[in-house]
Amino acid sequence: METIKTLKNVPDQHGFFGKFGGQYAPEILKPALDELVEAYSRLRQNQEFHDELYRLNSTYSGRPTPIYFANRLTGHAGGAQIYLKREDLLHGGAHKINNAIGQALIAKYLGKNRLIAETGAGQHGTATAMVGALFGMETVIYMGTKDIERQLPNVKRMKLMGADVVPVNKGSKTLKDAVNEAMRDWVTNVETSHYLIGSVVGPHPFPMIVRDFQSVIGEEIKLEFPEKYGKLPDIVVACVGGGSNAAGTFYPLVDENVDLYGAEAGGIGESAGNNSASLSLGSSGIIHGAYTYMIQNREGHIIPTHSVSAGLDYPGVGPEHAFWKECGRVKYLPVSDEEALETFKLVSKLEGIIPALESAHAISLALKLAKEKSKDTRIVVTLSGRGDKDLDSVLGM
Amino acid sequence: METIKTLKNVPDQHGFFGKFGGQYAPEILKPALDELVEAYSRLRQNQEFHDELYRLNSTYSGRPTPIYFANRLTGHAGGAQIYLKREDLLHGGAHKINNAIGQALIAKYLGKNRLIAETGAGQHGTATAMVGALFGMETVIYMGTKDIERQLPNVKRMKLMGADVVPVNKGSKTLKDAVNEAMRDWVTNVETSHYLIGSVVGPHPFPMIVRDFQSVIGEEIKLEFPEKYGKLPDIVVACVGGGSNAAGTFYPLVDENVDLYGAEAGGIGESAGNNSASLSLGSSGIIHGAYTYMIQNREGHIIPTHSVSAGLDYPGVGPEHAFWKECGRVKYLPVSDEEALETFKLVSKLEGIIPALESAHAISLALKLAKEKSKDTRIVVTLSGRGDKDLDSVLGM
Amino acid sequence: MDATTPKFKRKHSNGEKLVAAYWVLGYPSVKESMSIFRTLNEAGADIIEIGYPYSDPVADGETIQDAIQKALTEGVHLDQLWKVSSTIANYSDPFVMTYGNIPFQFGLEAFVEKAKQSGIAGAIFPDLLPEVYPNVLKGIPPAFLISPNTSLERAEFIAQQSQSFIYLITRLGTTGGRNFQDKRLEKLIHSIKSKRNDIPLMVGFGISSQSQAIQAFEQGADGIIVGSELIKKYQTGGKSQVLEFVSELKEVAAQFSGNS
Amino acid sequence: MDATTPKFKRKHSNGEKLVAAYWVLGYPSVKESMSIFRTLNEAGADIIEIGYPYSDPVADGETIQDAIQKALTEGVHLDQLWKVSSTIANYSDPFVMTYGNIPFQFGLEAFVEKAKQSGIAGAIFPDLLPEVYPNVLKGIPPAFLISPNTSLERAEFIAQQSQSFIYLITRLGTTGGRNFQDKRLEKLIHSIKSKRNDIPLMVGFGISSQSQAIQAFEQGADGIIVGSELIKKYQTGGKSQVLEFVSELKEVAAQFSGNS
Ligand SMILES: Cc1ncc(COP(=O)(O)O)c(C=O)c1O
Ligand SMILES: Cc1ncc(COP(=O)(O)O)c(C=O)c1O
Repeated sequence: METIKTLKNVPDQHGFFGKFGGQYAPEILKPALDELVEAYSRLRQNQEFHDELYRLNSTYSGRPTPIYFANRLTGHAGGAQIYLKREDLLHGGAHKINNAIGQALIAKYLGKNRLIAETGAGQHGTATAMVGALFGMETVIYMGTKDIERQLPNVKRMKLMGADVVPVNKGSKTLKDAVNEAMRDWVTNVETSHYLIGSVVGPHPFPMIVRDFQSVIGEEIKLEFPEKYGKLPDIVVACVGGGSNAAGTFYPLVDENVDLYGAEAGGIGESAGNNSASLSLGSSGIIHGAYTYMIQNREGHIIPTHSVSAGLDYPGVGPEHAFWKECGRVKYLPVSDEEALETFKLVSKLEGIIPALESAHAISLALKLAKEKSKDTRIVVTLSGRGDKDLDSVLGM
Repeated sequence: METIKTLKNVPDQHGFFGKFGGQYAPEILKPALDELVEAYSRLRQNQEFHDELYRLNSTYSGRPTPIYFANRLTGHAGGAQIYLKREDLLHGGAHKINNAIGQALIAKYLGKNRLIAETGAGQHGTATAMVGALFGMETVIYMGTKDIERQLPNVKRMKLMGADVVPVNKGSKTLKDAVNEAMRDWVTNVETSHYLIGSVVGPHPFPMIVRDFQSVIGEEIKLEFPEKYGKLPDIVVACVGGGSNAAGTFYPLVDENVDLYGAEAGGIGESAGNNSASLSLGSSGIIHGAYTYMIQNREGHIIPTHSVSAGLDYPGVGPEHAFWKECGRVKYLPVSDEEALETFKLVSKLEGIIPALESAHAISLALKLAKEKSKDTRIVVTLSGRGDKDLDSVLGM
Repeated sequence: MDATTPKFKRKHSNGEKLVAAYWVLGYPSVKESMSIFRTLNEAGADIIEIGYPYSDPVADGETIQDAIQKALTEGVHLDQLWKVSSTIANYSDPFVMTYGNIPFQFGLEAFVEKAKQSGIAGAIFPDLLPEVYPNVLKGIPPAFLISPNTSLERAEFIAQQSQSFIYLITRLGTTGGRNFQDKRLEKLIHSIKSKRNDIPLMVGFGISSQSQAIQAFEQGADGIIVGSELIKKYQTGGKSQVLEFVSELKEVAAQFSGNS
Repeated sequence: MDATTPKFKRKHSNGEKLVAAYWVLGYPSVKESMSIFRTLNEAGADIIEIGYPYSDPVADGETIQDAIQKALTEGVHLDQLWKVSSTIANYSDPFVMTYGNIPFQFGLEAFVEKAKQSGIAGAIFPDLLPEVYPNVLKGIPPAFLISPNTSLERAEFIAQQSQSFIYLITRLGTTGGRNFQDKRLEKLIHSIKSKRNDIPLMVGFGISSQSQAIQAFEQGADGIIVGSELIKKYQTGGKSQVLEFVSELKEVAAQFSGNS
C-alpha cells in the first residue's frame, strides 16, 4: 500500500502553506488574529455553529447550487462536456456569500457587532452588506473610487442594505487600496470590529477560514457529480482573483484524481501593470499580510494591476494557491480581457446565462481545454457569479 | 363524511373558470390556440417532457427554492412569523423562468423556433430571452418605451442574450400595449412562432398553462413547509400583476385550510388611472383574450394604469383570480406605492434581501396581516423576484 | 325576404358583387368622419362599416390603430355611433365593427336594442369567436371572421354561425397588410360557398388595389371589404381619392356581377 | 559596550532620555529630505528614523501615507537610502523604517550587508512580527513594536526579541493619531522595563505636543518617537518649525534625564 499523501493538512499552526502564508501584519492586529485563530478552532467543533451555518446556507443563500450541463457551450467547443457549478444562483449573485455568512457568524460569537470589508467588484461588499443587515451589525465597506465607478449597481445595493460605503481615493483606487484602508480601520477599531476579508488572502487565519467556508463549493461537486455521472469530473476549472472561489472549489478535490486549473486575469499583456495574473506572471513577496505570489516591481513595490474584471483586478493571491502552484498540484493560466469578454457574450447568447466577467475567465479556459479533449471528458467550471453587475462596463453606459 | 368540494378542476374545456376566462381572440389565433390546447394535454402525459422540465428547473433555474424564516422582519412586525418563499433566487431573478422554460419546451415539441413575448418589468422578457438562448430559438420581445426607460438593466440583459427588443410606442407605452403588439406579431407569424405569454392572462389555454408551470411554487410550499414545521402555513400571500406568481402559489393550496391573500398595486389612489388593482378596484370585462377583472372606463376602454412597479402596472388580471375572488376563496387587497417603497427599503435593511418592487407589495400586506396575528401564526410570502432591477427607479439615477 | 331584409342581401340574391367600406367614426374628427360616410355611399359602397374606436384594437394594423387613437382623442362616444348609423341607414346598410368589451360594458341587451333602433344591419367583433359570442348579440346579425389558417371544417361551422355575411380574411396578420395567399384562399372560398350561399362571402384584410379586387372576385368572392387603404388614400389625397378608389372597386364589382 | 555600540545606547546607559525623529526619505524631494535629516540632527534628535517609502504602507496614517506617495513620485530608490544613512551615521544613529517586502525583494542577506555598510543602526519593519522575522535580518538590530492591546506575556516576548530598542505604540490605529490610553500604557511600560532595561523603551504613534512627551516620560518611557507631527509642522511652518519642535522635545527629555 502506498503512503497516503495529502495536501489537506495545511496551513500549519503558524499559518504556513509550505513557505507561503503566515502573518506579516502589524502587531496591533496580532491579538485579533490570535483571538480569531482560537475562536475558529473552537467554533469548528461547535455543532450549534454548524447548524446555524447550514440553515443560513440553505434558506438564505440558496445552497446547494446545481451543476448544469451546458449543452450548447459543449457543442460549441466540440470536445469535452462542459458543466457549470452554479454559484451565480446564490443570494447576491456570487460565491462571496458563502464566506460572508460564515465570518459574520464568527463575529457574532466573538461579540463583535461591527463589520469591516473591502470590495473590488462590489460582490464581496454586497455579501457583507447582506449579512450585516441579516445580523443587524454596523457595516463599513471600503471600495476604490475606480471600482465604485465601474460597479455602480453594487454600490447602490450596499447602501440600500444600510452599509456605509467609504470611497478610497488612494493609490490605484482599486481593491488593493481598499484592503489597505480596511486594514487601517481594523487596526484602529480592532476591539469592536471584525474584518470580514473577502478572499483567501490576508494574514493567517484568514486564508484558511475563507477557504473552509468556500469549500462547500467543492464538497458539493464531490458529492453531486459522482451521484449523477458515476464519477468525479476529469477536470475542474475556476477563476482566481484573490482565489476564494477557486480555493473552495479545489480544496476538497486536491487529494482526488482530478486535474485542477486556475484562470487568472491575463489582461492586455504579459508585462507588469497589464494584467493581474500573480501566479502565472508575478513573483513571490509579502502582500496584505501573507507571503505569496504578487505583482510587484524589482524593488518590491506593489504595481497597479489591470483586468477588465474588477473582481480579478488584484495584485496578490491566496498563499495556498502559491503552495499548490509550487507543488504542481494546480495549473494556473492567464486569460486575456479579450478572451473573457468574448466568452461573456458567447455564454450569454448560447446558454442564456450571463456570467460574471470574473467567471468568464474560467469558462474561457475551460473552452480551450475542452477543445483538446474527447467527448467523454467532463469538465466542471465554477461559475462564481452572475454578470448583471458587468452589463454597463461590457456594453458601455 | 362531507362531499369533497374542489376548486381545482378548472378551467372547463372551453377555458372557463366559472364565468371568467374563455377565448376572446381573433379567429386567426384560434388554430394556434387549439393546437396549444391539444399539444399541452398531450405533453402533460409525456414523461420525457416532465423529465426535461424537471431537469431544467433544477439545474438551470435553481429549483427547489428555499423557504426562509425572516427573523428580523418578524421581530419588526411583532406578530405572526414571516417566511419568504425565495423565488428571487431563481436564474434571472424572478419566478418568470418557471413559465418560460415550460412554454419554450412546448414550443420545441410543436416545432416552432421563434418565440414572441411581451414584457413590463423586463423580468418575463429576460426569462424568455434566457430560454430563447438555451433552446437556440429566435426571440422577439415587445416592451413599452416607458418600461424600457424604467427597467434598463433588463433591456441590456435581453439584448446580450440575443433577443430582439422591440420598443412599443403606442397607448400608455407599457405592458398592455406590449401585449397588443405581441398579439399582432403572433397573428402575423402564428405558424412559425409561439407566443410565450408572461402571466396567467390571455385566451385559453394560456391562463391554465402558465398556472400549471408556476404551480411548482405552491407545490414546494405544500411539501417543504409541513416537513419542517409540522403543518401548512396559516396564511399565504403573493402579489398580483397578471397573477402568475400568485396563481402558482395559490392553486396547489386552494383546497387546503390556508388563508390566501393577493396584494395588488394600489398605486397612488383608488380612482381609475391611479392604480393597477383590477380585482379590488376594477370591474369585469374582456381584456387580452379573456373575460376577467380589469381597469376600464364606463364605455369599456382600457384605462392606462399606474404602479410604481412596472411588473404590476397592468390593467387586467388572470381569469382564475377573478374566479377565486368571486367565490371568496382568495382576498385581494391594494397596497399603495408608498407602502411598497417603504417595505422595499425595510426588507433590504432588515434582512439583506432586496425584494422586487412587485414582491414588496406582497410583503407589505403580509406585515399588516402579521401585526394582527399571534406569534404562533405562520405566514408565507412569495418573494417573486429580486429588486436589483428596481434600484434606479427607487433611488433615482 | 321581407321588408326588413337589408339592401346588401337583396343585391347578393340578385347576383350583384358587393363592396363594403370601413371607416373609423371620429377620424380625423367626428364631423369629418360623418361626411366621409356620405362619400362612401356616394361612391357606391354597399355596406358601410362603422369602425367604432376601442382603446386596444389588437386585430388592427398600424393605419387603423392610429386612426382609432386619433378618434379617441377627439372624444368619440356611443351616442355618435347611434346617430351616424341612423343617418347611414337611410341610404345604405350600416354595420358596426368594434371589440367585444364595448357591448359588454354597455350591457348586451341594451346594446342590441339601441343598435337595432339605430338601423344597424350587422355587427363584427373581431375578438368574439362564435364559441363565446353571447346569444343575445345575435339580435344584430353577426359576421364572423374566417382566416386563411382556419380548417375547412371550422370554416363551415363559422359560416353557419354567421348571419349577415361571412368575412374571409385574406392573410395572416392585422388589417392593412398586403400579401394574398392564393391557393388556400380559393379552396376555402369554394368549400364555404358550397355549404352556404344565402349570405354573401366577403373578402377583406389587404385589399389595396383594383387588381386584388379582381383576384378576389375571380376566386369566387361575393364581395370585398376595404378599410386601411381608404385611410391611406385619404391621408395622401383627401376625400376625393377615397371617392375615386371606392368607385373603381365598384366598377370592378360591377364587371363580375351577375356571374355567380 | 564596545566601539561599535551606537550612540543612543550609550546615552540610554547614562540615563539620558531619548528623542527619535522620523522623516520620509524623498519627501518633499530627495534633496530637501536630506537637508531635513540634517535639521533633525541639529535639533538634537538621538535617533533618526529614515522612513523608506513603500507603495502600500498599511501601518501608516494619512499624513505619512501622503508623504510616502509624494516621495514615490519623486522617484526615490534604495541607493539614496544607503547614501543618506551613510551621511547621517557620521553624526547620529540612522534607523531604517520600511515594510518587509523591500528587504525580501532586495535579498535579505544583501540588504543586511548593504545596510550595515551604510551605518544603519537598527531597523523597524511594522509588518514583520517577531514570529516571521527572518533571522538573517537581525544583522541590523530590529526594534519590534508592542501595541496597547498586546498582552503582558507577549509584550515581554517582544521585548526579548528586540535588539535596538523596544517600540511601544501608544494607541490603536495607524501612525499620526492622538489619543493616549494612560493606565494600560503605564502598566505595560513598567512590566516591560522590569524584565528588560538594557535597551531603551521608546514610545511613539501619536506624540504631537510637549505635554504628551512629558506624560510619556512620567510613565517611565526611555524615549519618545515623533513622526507625523514633524511632517505637519513642516507643512505649516517649514523646516524652522521642525527644528523648534524637536528642540522642545529634547528639552523635555533633558528634564527627565538622569531620573531612571
Ligand atoms: C463573481 C466573482 N468571481 C470571482 C471573484 C474573484 O474572487 P476570488 O478569486 O476570491 O473568488 C470575484 C470577486 O469579486 C467575483 O465577484
Ligand atoms: C418579480 C415580479 N413579481 C411579480 C410580477 C407580476 O407578475 P405576475 O402577477 O404574473 O406574477 C412580475 C412581473 O413582471 C415580476 O417581475
